[in-house]
Amino acid sequence: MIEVMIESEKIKIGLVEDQFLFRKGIRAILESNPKLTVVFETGVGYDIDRQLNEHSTTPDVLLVDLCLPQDKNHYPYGGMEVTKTVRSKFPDIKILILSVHNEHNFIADLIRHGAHGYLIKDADPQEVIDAILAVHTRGAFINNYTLSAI
Amino acid sequence: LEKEEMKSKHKDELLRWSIQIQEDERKRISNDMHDELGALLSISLMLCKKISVNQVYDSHHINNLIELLSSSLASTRRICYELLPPHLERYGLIAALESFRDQINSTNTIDFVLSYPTNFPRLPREIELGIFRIIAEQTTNTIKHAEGNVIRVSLCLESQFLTCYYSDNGKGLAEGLLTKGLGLKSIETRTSSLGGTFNIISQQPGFNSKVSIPND
Amino acid sequence: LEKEEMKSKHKDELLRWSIQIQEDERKRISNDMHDELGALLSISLMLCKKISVNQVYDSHHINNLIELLSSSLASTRRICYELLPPHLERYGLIAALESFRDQINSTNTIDFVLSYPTNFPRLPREIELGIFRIIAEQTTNTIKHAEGNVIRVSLCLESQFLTCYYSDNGKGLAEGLLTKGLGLKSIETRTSSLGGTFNIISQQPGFNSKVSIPND
Ligand SMILES: Nc1ncnc2c1ncn2[C@@H]1O[C@H](COP(=O)(O)OP(=O)(O)OP(=O)(O)O)[C@@H](O)[C@H]1O
Ligand SMILES: Nc1ncnc2c1ncn2[C@@H]1O[C@H](COP(=O)(O)OP(=O)(O)OP(=O)(O)O)[C@@H](O)[C@H]1O
Ligand SMILES: [K+]
Ligand SMILES: [Mg+2]
Ligand SMILES: [Mg+2]
Ligand SMILES: [Mg+2]
Repeated sequence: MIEVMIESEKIKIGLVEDQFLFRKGIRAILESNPKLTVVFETGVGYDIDRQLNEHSTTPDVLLVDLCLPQDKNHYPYGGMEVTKTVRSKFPDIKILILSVHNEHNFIADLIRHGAHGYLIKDADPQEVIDAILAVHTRGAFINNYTLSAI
Repeated sequence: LEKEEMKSKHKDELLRWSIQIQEDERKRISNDMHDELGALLSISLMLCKKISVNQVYDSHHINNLIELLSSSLASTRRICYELLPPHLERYGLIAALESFRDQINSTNTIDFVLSYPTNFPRLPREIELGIFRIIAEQTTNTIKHAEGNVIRVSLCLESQFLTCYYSDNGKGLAEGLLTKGLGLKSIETRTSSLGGTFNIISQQPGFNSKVSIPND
Repeated sequence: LEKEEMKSKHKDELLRWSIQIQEDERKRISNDMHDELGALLSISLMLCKKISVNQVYDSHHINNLIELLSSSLASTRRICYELLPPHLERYGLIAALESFRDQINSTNTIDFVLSYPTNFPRLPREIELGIFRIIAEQTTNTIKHAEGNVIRVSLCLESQFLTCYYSDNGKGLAEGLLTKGLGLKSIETRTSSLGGTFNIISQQPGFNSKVSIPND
């Protein structure tokens, strides 16, 4: 069976990730799924509210890298900061954190600050897609190690 | 005795710097590895798993993978090179410096001129490594701060001393520089650990320095 | 005055050790990266190019690739972890030590017991990092040399001092140990750079030590 999705019914995804090649790869994986479309991409998080305001389509789900470049005053501005900003200014957007770290403290902290899910970067592609569907429809994605972290 | 006390305090300071420099480097490499390599490898693995699930040849994914792996390999090589200049142990200081010079010159923005006496001998490992690190650190500074385009390095071997002169044609140190970064501190800890001296020569234009190391 | 001279010589020695330890580590990491990661990545890239030339899906090659990339990622994570324990800066010494303990205990060969007063505060970065490195170094030694199966670490905070007791139930130091490796030297340079003391307590069975660091 071939599933045809009308463009406006697809889940709109934004990528906040400083590595171009990672963005390119994850985009290829996501867009091969008919239910998903990538509508927004950026390599920095420190002005995420401005970027989202200026962008024509607001994503439903943001995939956010934990480690991002510093802001213009050389202060850290990573996934944690992006989560706080987006949660307060765009409460409808769901946030999934992507990280190389699989450390409990990080995960618990991010969930506490309002992230809707946490994935390690080498998760199964299917798990990434499941996570996106889960945060979009149910509002959260809690896998086993997120559970053990919190 | 007061002079002895000053010296002793300075030595404590050198040791603290040395450890701070080491921890700083660990942090930098760890972050580089995490953010660059870690991310590249993760997405490569994810792509592979995707291909394995689809069970079809997809030239788009495969080309992506080739790009990702080439980039991972390049970043691995860069980190290795910074950690240990590849020719140094095997072929000695001169070979390592020549390769370093060629690399700098290949960027076509700086003219790195290296001179040394013919038949320059092999020296003890810690001296070769120390001199290499000191030259590399100063080169980084020239590139970062000097706005010049010529670097001259010359090595001299006299009786019991190895001397290394370094100069660039940039804007030179700001008058009365007080705040040393870790770069100049690392040069001091190195020279000092080899029982030598490091002096910045301020009369000439540009940045000029002299390192002397006893070699007996 | 003679005593001052001795002290001064010892400080020179500490600085030399410290730099030797750093260069040793650079070499080790560089070799690890070159031999482990570099090799894994080169083969992965070759495989990928081969798949791209054949233009067919080959589950054997893809599974190989998945395995190679998983190992590369694991070795990247290991090197990063060794360079900088990820919890330390953000969550402090206790969080880092608990994670370290859990990692050791998960191997099921050693029972690592950690104790510390409740409400243990955050300490200056260099103290937290120093204590962590000292405990990690001693743990490596126990695993490598002791043939024991219990490690006890306890931290005490008294007025102006942070004290860290370490003990294992192994065979202990050989009588009159003279040749220190870089491990014990690195503990000495650390403690000394923090203005503290490191003592091996030899009356008890196993290996026992005490590190005291002023904290004001
Ligand atoms: N070749 C040079 N030309 C002009 N200024 C220099 C040169 N080398 C050093 N300086 C000045 O001296 C300062 C201290 O140098 P140092 O290498 O110690 O620290 P840094 O380069 O600022 O930081 P780090 O080396 O820790 O990355 C520099 O910030 C710069 O202002
Ligand atoms: N917990 C221990 N139990 C028994 N012997 C030990 C223990 N710790 C250290 N030793 C002895 O002390 C020696 C010196 O230790 P040190 O850590 O300085 O060097 P190393 O472990 O041999 O080498 P390196 O640490 O440089 O890899 C060891 O070779 C070992 O014989
Ligand atoms: K990351
Ligand atoms: Mg990143
Ligand atoms: Mg510098
Ligand atoms: Mg050891």
